[in-house]
Amino acid sequence: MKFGVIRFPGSCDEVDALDAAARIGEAVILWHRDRDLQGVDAVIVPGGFSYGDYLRVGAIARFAPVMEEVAEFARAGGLVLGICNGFQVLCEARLLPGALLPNTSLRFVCRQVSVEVARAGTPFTGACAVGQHLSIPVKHTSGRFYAPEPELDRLDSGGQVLLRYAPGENPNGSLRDIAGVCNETGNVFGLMPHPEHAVDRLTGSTDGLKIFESMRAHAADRVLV
Amino acid sequence: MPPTASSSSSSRHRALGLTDDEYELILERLGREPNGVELAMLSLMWSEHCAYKHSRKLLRRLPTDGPHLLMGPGENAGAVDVGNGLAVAFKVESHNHPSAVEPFQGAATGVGGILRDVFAVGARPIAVLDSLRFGEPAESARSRYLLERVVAGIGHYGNSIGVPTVGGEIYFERSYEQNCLVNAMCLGIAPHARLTRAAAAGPGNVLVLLGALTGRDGIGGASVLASAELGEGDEAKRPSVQIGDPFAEKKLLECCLELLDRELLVSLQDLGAAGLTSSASEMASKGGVGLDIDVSRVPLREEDMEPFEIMVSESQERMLCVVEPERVGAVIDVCEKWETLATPIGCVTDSGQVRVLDHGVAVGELAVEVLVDDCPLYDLDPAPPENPAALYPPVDARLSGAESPAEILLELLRSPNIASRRPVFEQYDPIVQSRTVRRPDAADAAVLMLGDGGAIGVSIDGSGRRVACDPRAGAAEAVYECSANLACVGAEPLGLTNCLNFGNPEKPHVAWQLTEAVDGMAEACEALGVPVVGGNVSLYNEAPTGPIFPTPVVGMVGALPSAERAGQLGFAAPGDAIALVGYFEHSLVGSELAKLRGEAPTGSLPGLDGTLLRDLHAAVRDAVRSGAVSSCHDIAEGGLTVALAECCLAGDLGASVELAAAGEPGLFGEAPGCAFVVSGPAERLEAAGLPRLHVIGQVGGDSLSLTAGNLELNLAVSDMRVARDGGLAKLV
Amino acid sequence: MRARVLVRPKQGILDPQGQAVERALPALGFAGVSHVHVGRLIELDVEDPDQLPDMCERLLANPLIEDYEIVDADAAVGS
Amino acid sequence: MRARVLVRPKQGILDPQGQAVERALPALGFAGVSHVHVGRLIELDVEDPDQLPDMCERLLANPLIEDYEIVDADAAVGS
Ligand SMILES: Nc1ncnc2c1ncn2[C@@H]1O[C@H](COP(=O)(O)OP(=O)(O)O)[C@@H](O)[C@H]1O
Ligand SMILES: [Mg+2]
Repeated sequence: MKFGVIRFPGSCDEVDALDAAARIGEAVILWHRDRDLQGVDAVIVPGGFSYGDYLRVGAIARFAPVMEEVAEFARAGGLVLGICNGFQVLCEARLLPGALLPNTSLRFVCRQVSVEVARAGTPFTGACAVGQHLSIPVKHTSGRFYAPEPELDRLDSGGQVLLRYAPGENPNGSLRDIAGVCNETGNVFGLMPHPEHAVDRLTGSTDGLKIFESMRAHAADRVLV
Repeated sequence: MPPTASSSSSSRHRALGLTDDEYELILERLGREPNGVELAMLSLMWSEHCAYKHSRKLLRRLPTDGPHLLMGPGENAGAVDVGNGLAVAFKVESHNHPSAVEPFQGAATGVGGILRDVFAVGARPIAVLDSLRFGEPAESARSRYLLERVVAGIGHYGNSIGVPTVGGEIYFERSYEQNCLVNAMCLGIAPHARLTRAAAAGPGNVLVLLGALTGRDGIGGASVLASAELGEGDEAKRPSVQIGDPFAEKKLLECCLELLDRELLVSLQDLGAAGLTSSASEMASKGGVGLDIDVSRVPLREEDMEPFEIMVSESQERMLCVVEPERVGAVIDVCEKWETLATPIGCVTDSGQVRVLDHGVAVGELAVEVLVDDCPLYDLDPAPPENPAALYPPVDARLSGAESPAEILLELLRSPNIASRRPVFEQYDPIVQSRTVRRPDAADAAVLMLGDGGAIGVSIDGSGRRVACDPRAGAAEAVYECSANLACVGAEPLGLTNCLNFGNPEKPHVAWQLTEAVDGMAEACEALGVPVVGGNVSLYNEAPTGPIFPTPVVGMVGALPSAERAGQLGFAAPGDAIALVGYFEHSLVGSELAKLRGEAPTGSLPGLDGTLLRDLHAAVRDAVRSGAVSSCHDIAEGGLTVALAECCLAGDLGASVELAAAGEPGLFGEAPGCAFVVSGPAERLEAAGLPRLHVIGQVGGDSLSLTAGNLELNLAVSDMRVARDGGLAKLV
Repeated sequence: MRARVLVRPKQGILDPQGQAVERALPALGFAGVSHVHVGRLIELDVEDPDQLPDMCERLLANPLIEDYEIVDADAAVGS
Repeated sequence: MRARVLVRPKQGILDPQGQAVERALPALGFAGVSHVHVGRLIELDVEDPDQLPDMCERLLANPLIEDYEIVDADAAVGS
């Protein structure tokens, strides 16, 4: 399993994502100006403040040359995981539904939160059980997931909501407590919590590893098929 | 020399903050009148901020050598060896006046500035800490506003650049109402070989300016501001606010580290106060060379800037480096990769002069010596205040003296100086870079893994109120408290940095506070064997109502053999014994309780025996490292009772404690650096060799119950939590 | 042309910034203020104003959450 | 009155957002764009428009680093 982690100018959590992925498989950095995805099995769009988050979170990064390749890769069914700023970039790039608005508190918030697995058995939650709680930190200023009501209904009925903040844990005012959603085909997933910051008992919890393990299992299955 | 200088130039130098005597000295050294460019440069280099006129002599009293020292004061940041070929560089710096003028940008650029100091020496920043002081939030809307905007500004810069903010401290006292303090500390790591000095070398080498465009930011700003009291007229100083751009600095940081890794630079220096003038002068002075700078080559944000403006601009996110001519191309390539401007603007010479050119024509020429060394250093004229009680009038009493211990404890837990800092630290990212083993609230010091199995602990402390009571003992206490905090996580001190925040040193009682505090700090450092690797001084923090509390802020870094064994402050398991360890002298002088009772900060603090404390901290550290204690917390603000409550809250466990009759001073007296509350299995505690260990109770249940002679209290952990969580939350 | 692009949150989407301003104003003694919304202002010189709508759709605004309006700054008059 | 307050970085003050947009546009194929500045747009109903300048000075803008302009939204016309 080979993960590729994109580095934009202003990425901050790309090394954390690289190290987390390297616990599960091989992991390489993909430079924002390069169009070569180096044959990776999955792309991680990491957290941070790509392009300073200026104008609107994720708005400028989605035009980086590498993102054209990521869009192509996603269309071909490749696994793409967007974490925090990466989630925002994927929404801006229309690879994921919805948008991430400023937290209702209007403040940056870093907090260990409990998220509930809303759907298991996907490429990103295969190693989890429905209803399972994962302890994973969030840290962002714009994490309030928004989509128009009909779209939210579609996401719910289509099983695209994979993670929700546990009751009382919603840190940002996300509609329907949505913490992470995938696209219709299930191969692109974005979430505000940082699973790469929950991979070591010493620095917090290890619950985030479940996401990376799920991706590895999925990739392994695909190779077998 | 007769007063021949024309009146126009004499009023000019005064407006720029130079005294007549200083100006005379300049005339004498130059043998002529300086032109406008030169005068602008000199006035900044001879400002308090750059020349340390009133503090340099005192600073010589601080011990600066130690077994782990790699780089001491004089470089952009000091550095200590942490083993395995790794160095930790660190420094604390103030951005008090800019933050008072524009709190968000002032605090943000303060963080940006200290980050640059750390990566200027070749270290990758791995942590930021902040030490903040504001007026009383309950009585001052302005203090609440400053708190909110300063915290947002620090978070904005640190979070955006991907450096975790892992700790800090905040106190609220009326003396800071007009002069808030915003001190930021940064730590970085580097392989020894990457540590870089600022000395320019090699005549013929090229001077390359890296980073942001140069605009009119801070012209007449930080340097002048930091050297004059902020009075009613601070509106006039406003148009020069610097704006921070963490995105630009992130690219600049990665760019500089790559340049150093590729060994493309001879030397590197950040641009801070006084911009190009200060950076160039410092680099030339340290290298014993001269520099030519052509201001017409400096890329500008505004087209019509004068040479003097370019030389003193404090635009952020810029660095200056010396490059061998054949490597300039390679340097520009790396900068292009990181979307960072790199512009050759001059060269190293053997002239011993800083020459400023405009399109090749000299517009200023000053000997490096005159810029850097010739500014007069002043002796202080210290005298203790005649009426110490009048210096800092107390705030209105919130406690009458008739309250029960439980009522006192709840009021202390609610006090803004003790209440939970969560509303603040939740606005910071403490976990990026995946090193943080102890986040805020988990232990007395932050703990960071180094990637080689080892770890470091870091703490920042300084209680102005206690220093106001007793400057010498109070400043020593700040050092001991840092060391004690490190002991709580199992870290051995390697070095410290400090920021001396004081009032107007030309006033005898402030000079006395400063002198006493530096002496106290020096004594404590000597006793602990910890060198001062660098620091910063911020003077003239004074309002018409008087000076701030004398506030030496100490930041200390220590090493742990293993992150696995890092200590924590929360009680760990029901049934564990609780013990008091160390030298706990019962006194309410300078305590939070005394403040809540409306008492002025006066009286002497217990004198501390540094040798005893060094051994105490070593024993505590060993007990933490060996696992003999499961939790460890020092007894600071609010005394033993608050310390016990904090251990209960952090561990979400109750405790029952029985003390010998000790009266209120025993329950609420403070002993920073001298005494600890530890817990663990009784037999292990007793076998740990901890000095003056007294088992005082047991962990368990869901309330804290305590008896001490005829005093007793019993409070549910949940009630204590409500009190402690609410204190600040309703203010921010 | 000097153009102004006014970007505002779409109707019906919670606008906490607008609410914060609306709450803060009475505390400062300003009464009678309502329906406050906070958005973004982008000012730019463009050689080809026909490109503006496309720029807005693709970069300056996010049509899912924001409405935008293009104003000729030279023609606009303050009150 | 429905008022619009346009808040923009003061002349000469660093505007990192404007710079970022200016650099991004050519990469998207939009040439000939310059002097980009990003600010804030505040729209509000006020009973007493005379209060607006004071509101701007005290809350809506930071006069230290920002200029503001008050526009009557009912009178303003888009292009
Ligand atoms: N209180 C202090 N204790 C020890 N060293 C100090 C102190 N204040 C300043 N220094 C040292 O003096 C030098 C100049 O400080 P400063 O002007 O703040 O440096 P910079 O311009 O790099 O920010 C630095 O090396 C700093 O570490
Ligand atoms: Mg420096």
